[in-house]
Amino acid sequence: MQLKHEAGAPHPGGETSKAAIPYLEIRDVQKRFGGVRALKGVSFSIEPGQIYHLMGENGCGKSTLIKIISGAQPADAGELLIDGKPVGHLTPVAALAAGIETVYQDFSLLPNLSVAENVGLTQQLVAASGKLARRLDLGRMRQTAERALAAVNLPTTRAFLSTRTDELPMATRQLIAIARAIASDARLVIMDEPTTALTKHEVDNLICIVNRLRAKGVAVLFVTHKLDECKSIGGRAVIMRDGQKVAECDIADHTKAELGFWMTGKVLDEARYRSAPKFGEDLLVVDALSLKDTFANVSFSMRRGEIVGITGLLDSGRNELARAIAGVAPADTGRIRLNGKDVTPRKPADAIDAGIGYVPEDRLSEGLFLEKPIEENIVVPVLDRLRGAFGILDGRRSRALAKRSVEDLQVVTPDVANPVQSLSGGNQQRVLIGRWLTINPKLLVLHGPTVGVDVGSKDTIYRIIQRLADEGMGVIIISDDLLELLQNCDRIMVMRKGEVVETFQAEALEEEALYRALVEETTVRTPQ
Amino acid sequence: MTDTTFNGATPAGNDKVSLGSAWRWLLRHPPVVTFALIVLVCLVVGSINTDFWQVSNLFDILRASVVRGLFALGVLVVLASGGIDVSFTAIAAFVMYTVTMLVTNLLPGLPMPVILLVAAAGGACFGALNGVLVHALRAPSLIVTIGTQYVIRSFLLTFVGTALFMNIPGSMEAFGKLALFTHQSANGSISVLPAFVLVLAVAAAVTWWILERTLMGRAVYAVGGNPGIAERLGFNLRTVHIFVFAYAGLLAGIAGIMHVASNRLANPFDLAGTELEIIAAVVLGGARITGGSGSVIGTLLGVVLITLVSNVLILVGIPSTWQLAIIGVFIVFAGTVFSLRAKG
Amino acid sequence: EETPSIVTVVKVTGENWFTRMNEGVDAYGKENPGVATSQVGPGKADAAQQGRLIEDLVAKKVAAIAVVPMDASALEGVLKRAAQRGIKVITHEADNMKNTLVDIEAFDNKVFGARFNEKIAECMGKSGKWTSFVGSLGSLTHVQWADGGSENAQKYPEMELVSEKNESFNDANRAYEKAREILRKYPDIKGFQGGSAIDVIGIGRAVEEAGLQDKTCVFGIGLPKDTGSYLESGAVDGISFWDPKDAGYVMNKVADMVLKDEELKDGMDLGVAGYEKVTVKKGAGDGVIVVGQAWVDVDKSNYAKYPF
Amino acid sequence: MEFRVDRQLAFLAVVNVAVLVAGGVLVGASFLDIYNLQSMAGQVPELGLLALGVMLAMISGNGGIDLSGIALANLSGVIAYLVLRDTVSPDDAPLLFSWSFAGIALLVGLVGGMLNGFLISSAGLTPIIATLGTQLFFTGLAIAFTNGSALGLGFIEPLDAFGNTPVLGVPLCFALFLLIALILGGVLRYSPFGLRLLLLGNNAKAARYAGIAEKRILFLTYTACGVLASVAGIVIAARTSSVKWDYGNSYVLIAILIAVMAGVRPEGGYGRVICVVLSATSLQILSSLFNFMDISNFFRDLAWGVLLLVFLATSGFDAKAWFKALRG
Ligand SMILES: Nc1ncnc2c1ncn2[C@@H]1O[C@H](COP(=O)(O)OP(=O)(O)OP(=O)(O)O)[C@@H](O)[C@H]1O
Ligand SMILES: Nc1ncnc2c1ncn2[C@@H]1O[C@H](COP(=O)(O)OP(=O)(O)OP(=O)(O)O)[C@@H](O)[C@H]1O
Ligand SMILES: [Mg+2]
Ligand SMILES: [Mg+2]
Repeated sequence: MQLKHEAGAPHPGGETSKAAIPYLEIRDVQKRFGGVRALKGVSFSIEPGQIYHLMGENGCGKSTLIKIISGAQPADAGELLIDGKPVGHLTPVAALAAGIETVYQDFSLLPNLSVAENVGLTQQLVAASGKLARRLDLGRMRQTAERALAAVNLPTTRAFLSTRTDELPMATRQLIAIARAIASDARLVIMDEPTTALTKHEVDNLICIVNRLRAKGVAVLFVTHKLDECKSIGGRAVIMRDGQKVAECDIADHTKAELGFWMTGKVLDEARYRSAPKFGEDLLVVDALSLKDTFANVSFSMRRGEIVGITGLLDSGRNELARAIAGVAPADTGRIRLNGKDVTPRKPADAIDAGIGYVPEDRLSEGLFLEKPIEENIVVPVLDRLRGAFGILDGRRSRALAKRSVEDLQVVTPDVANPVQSLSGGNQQRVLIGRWLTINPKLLVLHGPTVGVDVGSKDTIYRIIQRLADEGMGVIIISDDLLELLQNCDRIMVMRKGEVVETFQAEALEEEALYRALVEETTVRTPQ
Repeated sequence: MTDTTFNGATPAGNDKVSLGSAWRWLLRHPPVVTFALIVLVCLVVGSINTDFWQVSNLFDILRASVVRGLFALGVLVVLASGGIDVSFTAIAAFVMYTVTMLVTNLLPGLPMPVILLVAAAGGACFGALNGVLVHALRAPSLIVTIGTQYVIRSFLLTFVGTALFMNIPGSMEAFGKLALFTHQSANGSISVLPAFVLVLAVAAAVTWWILERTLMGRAVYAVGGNPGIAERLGFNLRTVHIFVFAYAGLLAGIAGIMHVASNRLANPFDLAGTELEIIAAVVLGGARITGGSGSVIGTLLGVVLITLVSNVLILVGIPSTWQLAIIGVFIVFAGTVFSLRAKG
Repeated sequence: EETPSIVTVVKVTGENWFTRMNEGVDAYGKENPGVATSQVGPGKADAAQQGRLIEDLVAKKVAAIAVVPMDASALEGVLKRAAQRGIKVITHEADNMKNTLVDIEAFDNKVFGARFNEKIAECMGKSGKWTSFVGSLGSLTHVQWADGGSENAQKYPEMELVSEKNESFNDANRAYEKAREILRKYPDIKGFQGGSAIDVIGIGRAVEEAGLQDKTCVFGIGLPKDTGSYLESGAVDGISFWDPKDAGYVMNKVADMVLKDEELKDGMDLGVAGYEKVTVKKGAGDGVIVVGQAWVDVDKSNYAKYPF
Repeated sequence: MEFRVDRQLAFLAVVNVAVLVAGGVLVGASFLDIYNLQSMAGQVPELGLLALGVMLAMISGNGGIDLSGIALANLSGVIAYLVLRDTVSPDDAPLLFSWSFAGIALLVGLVGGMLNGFLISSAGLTPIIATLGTQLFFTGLAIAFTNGSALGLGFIEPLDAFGNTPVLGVPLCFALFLLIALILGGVLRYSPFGLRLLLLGNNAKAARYAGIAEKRILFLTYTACGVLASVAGIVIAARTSSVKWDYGNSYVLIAILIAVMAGVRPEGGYGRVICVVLSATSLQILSSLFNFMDISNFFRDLAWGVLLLVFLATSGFDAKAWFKALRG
């Protein structure tokens, strides 16, 4: 297949531009962050009562675009028109006043305020057009909150209304964020990946809500990676790549493969990286691991040279399981044995001593020391080994180690003394992997190894993972990206509500089957 | 459906009244801890020395709480928004000295309400300056206000004056002497509850109203909870920053005048060095130093606790030289309890 | 040759007391063009800052330093170095100071304390409870006055000293709070002896608020202008002081004499009221102590005569 | 890891020289004579040591700060003197007295620092609250033990020599300060501990994930702050021959000023010892210059405040980018 739709070229899928003025029109919006051009001139329009799916790879600029639409960030260039009138500099309040409601990827709930306040406050703020010297109408706030919460099937009891949001589980928070967006008379509701935390049942409910909104003439803009979900909702697809809109079409008219091609610019290579695995002796045994309120009784084992994938929804316990294995948030009960030795870590240092390396999910906040040199970022776990005379760090050895690591993992940088923030996402991720290779780990736990990393980098990282496994390392990959798991793993475990509900052999597994297992309410098959 | 989600909504989920849940309840209501400490101190002191249970003693504690309380309410608002202010004593000193001097020399007949208004406005201006700097410099407010504290105080001492000012305006002196309630004890000595305690009461009520019943109040807590999210949701950070510091400055200005009226002298060197003690009172009242929490009632209790400790030690025979050490222990204790709250 | 400079270092700049002292310092300078006089002091009553100030004066190598120490013991080291550098050191209100050539006292502190007590005793009818205040226990003269008072009170067996030497830390509000505590603990107390110059202000206010103007006797050191309203209301019954202007003048005069190598003789006249016939005795170190009789007693009838 | 001259360092060095030259011009040669240089050097350690403590606390991140430094310094002196007053006679055994004084003071500093370290690392208190509480506690203890009065040590030859006598032209206490700074600088730069501390301050979460023992490092850091404070306490006692609870009650803020001027980042992860040393010396030279010129002390405080705000305003200021923009 060849690339048919260049940026700016007329979109496929026939006519959509009607004579009527669209509700919101985005014209040639640009945005750059330092050296990154996050948006290189994006235009499209939103019609009332229409559903849009904004699709594209990680880092292609989706979140940036919706932040500009919702007034959270100003654009560098370009124009926004609401009802045909240019709006100039859009502030959050102005956007809300114009009827643009947003469910952010991080939910954007105020942690120390109550559910009622989180849901009902914005409406009053907008009514006061952002002016803070106004009385708070408690009664109205409660009514608003009750109505909106009821719409998303959350309780409306007094106790629940007055709970702080940071005491609630992820899924509830997601629903509260949705409730806030529909609490007032929105004309456009934007939802940035709203289903990652939700069960199938809740997703169905969300689709009902969306249909109701559409019936009222409200436009809905989804940001999502889940093509199947998009297809079941229907509507228009807006596809972005590398800061540009590359296509816009009716989602029903195109196959997943086509959509995928527009997103990546490549024929989706679903070929497995994993080939001819050679397993060694038993490496890891996880025995009845439990952590209160998060996961229970997780047991599995793996051998040297094996790659195991773990997936599940946001609060399925998969993140906490990874953290427990890495010792970041230790489990309450259960054992972890490595090479037959009990190594159950109480803190990250224990895991590291035992030979477990952990590449965390959020590389910026959990992984890297952004302002510090690449060298320090790499050698941090082995500082003690780099001591020379008088316990002083041996700079030469440390530099040599960092350089070797950088070469080995093909990190593109002129000097390891540069701060790690000068690297691009993919390179930063490789620095993190390089850090753990310095300890010669027996087990490497990769948590979302390619989040925010583009296709080229992904490929490099996958090859590195395969090489490490071939060298006899055990690798655990925790990921949302089902394709990534299917391409790289030998086995994939699916978690739901804190339990491992199914374990698949990855070879010859259909993505469809894996997806169903992920969102299903109840188990249909017994684990293998 | 509703049921299943609701179960998810209360993770702890155990409704049985156990010691653990009582403890958790206590940690969620920090003023209760403060109140318990107050009751404890009162009972201990009162049982050692029955003189403690005198009306005059109560009056003294109330009287000594006024200036502290006004400061503390300002600090509360700043802390709730995630900032910290150490310049309020300098603002108070500047305002009280300058206003007293101006009124005495230029407008000796100025009535008290006007004086208070002028002081409040002056304090608010200095506070707003703090707010602008904190917002514009994007530096920790502790360090910014250390800077402004130096500037304000030394400007006062360099360019305005340094001499003790004994002859305060008549209206201020009269206001300081105005009695709300007079009590004659058995031995004939008179104790007076001064009317200016009402100023604290009014300030507390207004602060409560602002924090709990206005959008600004919610904005203060929102910004204290997470400034990035608050901004995204439409709260204007600059407005909030300027407001909280200006409000703290306003209360500091009024507190300065109260200090002069009750002391009947204006000393530009006064009040310096008490700022940490005030912040301590607010923290004892359950406000987190990292922002997003704190209540008026808790703050008032914290002030009463600090005042109590500094007033009653002599009654139980502990030399008042131990006062500071004991307050220090209280703060460490309260800080530990509240850090448990943050974790648990 | 340059005119030798005499620098007077006070406890803190800006207080009325030291502002008045500055007048004496300036006056001496004006009358004697042969020396340059000036006064400095830290912005905060902090012994560390005073020490640093002197440190720099020593480095600057002024001819003479006249100090009113915040805390005498904290200055011994730096004043010793001053002497080693050939700087003449004069002190005031520090008769235990070792590294000084001449310490000047307005009067014998024990006697001064006893005088207060005598007045209190007379006022309270030589019986009842009384107490004493000091600026801080580190202020030597304040402690001496308090001790002088209590020694004198031993003549009157009916008088009972309670909770002595309360520290006000030179803060009127602290003095007020302390006085209230004392009134509460000893409701029948009759006498207060103030130490620091602002003690009587705080005590006076506490007494006034308790309505005890007529039942208590408050005497102490103080300045007429500051204490006026309390003398008027009877909350403070009498104050004594020595004129800081004269003290400043005399310090500079003595410094000048030392610079000129003139001898300090017992009974000599320094040309200022109260210092017409000074006593010269041996000090704590190698230097001498010059003692005058420079007290001034003031009450309701005559305070208005003094403009400070 | 060679020696770098960054913008801050160059700037501070220029400031030092500029103020010295200004002194020479405005006051005359006496400002630059050896006695004054020694005198100024002798005054640096008290504040410099406290500022080093503040720097360490700030580097450790999470709003790190040590408000209890001067309080602990005074308490160390007070306790050391009270313990020794009745046991060792300074007249008969001055050397023994001096060394035991230093030893006990250091011990108090160690314990006080460990208390702070424990509260912050294990009890989980925010550094501001913990050190605010211990500041009041330490000060309170010093008041309680001394009844609020100053205690004179009298003239103790070795102690006095340490505080005031130059050896080979350098005041001993200043030499000690430089030595401590050198060691601290070396530790921060060339030891695993120092590197871990800087990384921890840069990103606490990433540090924990990378296996850095957060609690241990915080504990050790605040303990080191305590020890530095007690060294300051010894210097104070030696230089003033006395101990008192409220000596240097304005030092808390000046120490923070020195650290901020030195470019230590209040949000953690960055700070250079050499910059703190230069910042402390420039402040001292400026302060002495003001004293030489008979400039009011209030005015000096005004200057400090303005200076602090100016440094805050310019710290985020990128001169290179500015020049680039200027040139087009
Ligand atoms: N605040 C920022 N500072 C610097 N760069 C940024 C910032 N926000 C986004 N970027 C960069 O802009 C580009 C677009 O990011 P954006 O968050 O819009 O991607 P996205 O499509 O939402 O990706 P994802 O699917 O991972 O959420 C990326 O290269 C990102 O690194
Ligand atoms: N969130 C962010 N914050 C700050 N800078 C960022 C951020 N994301 C990216 N950058 C910067 O933007 C630049 C380009 O990043 P980007 O991820 O788009 O690179 P890339 O071309 O995709 O590289 P790679 O192929 O390695 O992923 C880098 O220099 C990086 O420092
Ligand atoms: Mg995104
Ligand atoms: Mg990239």
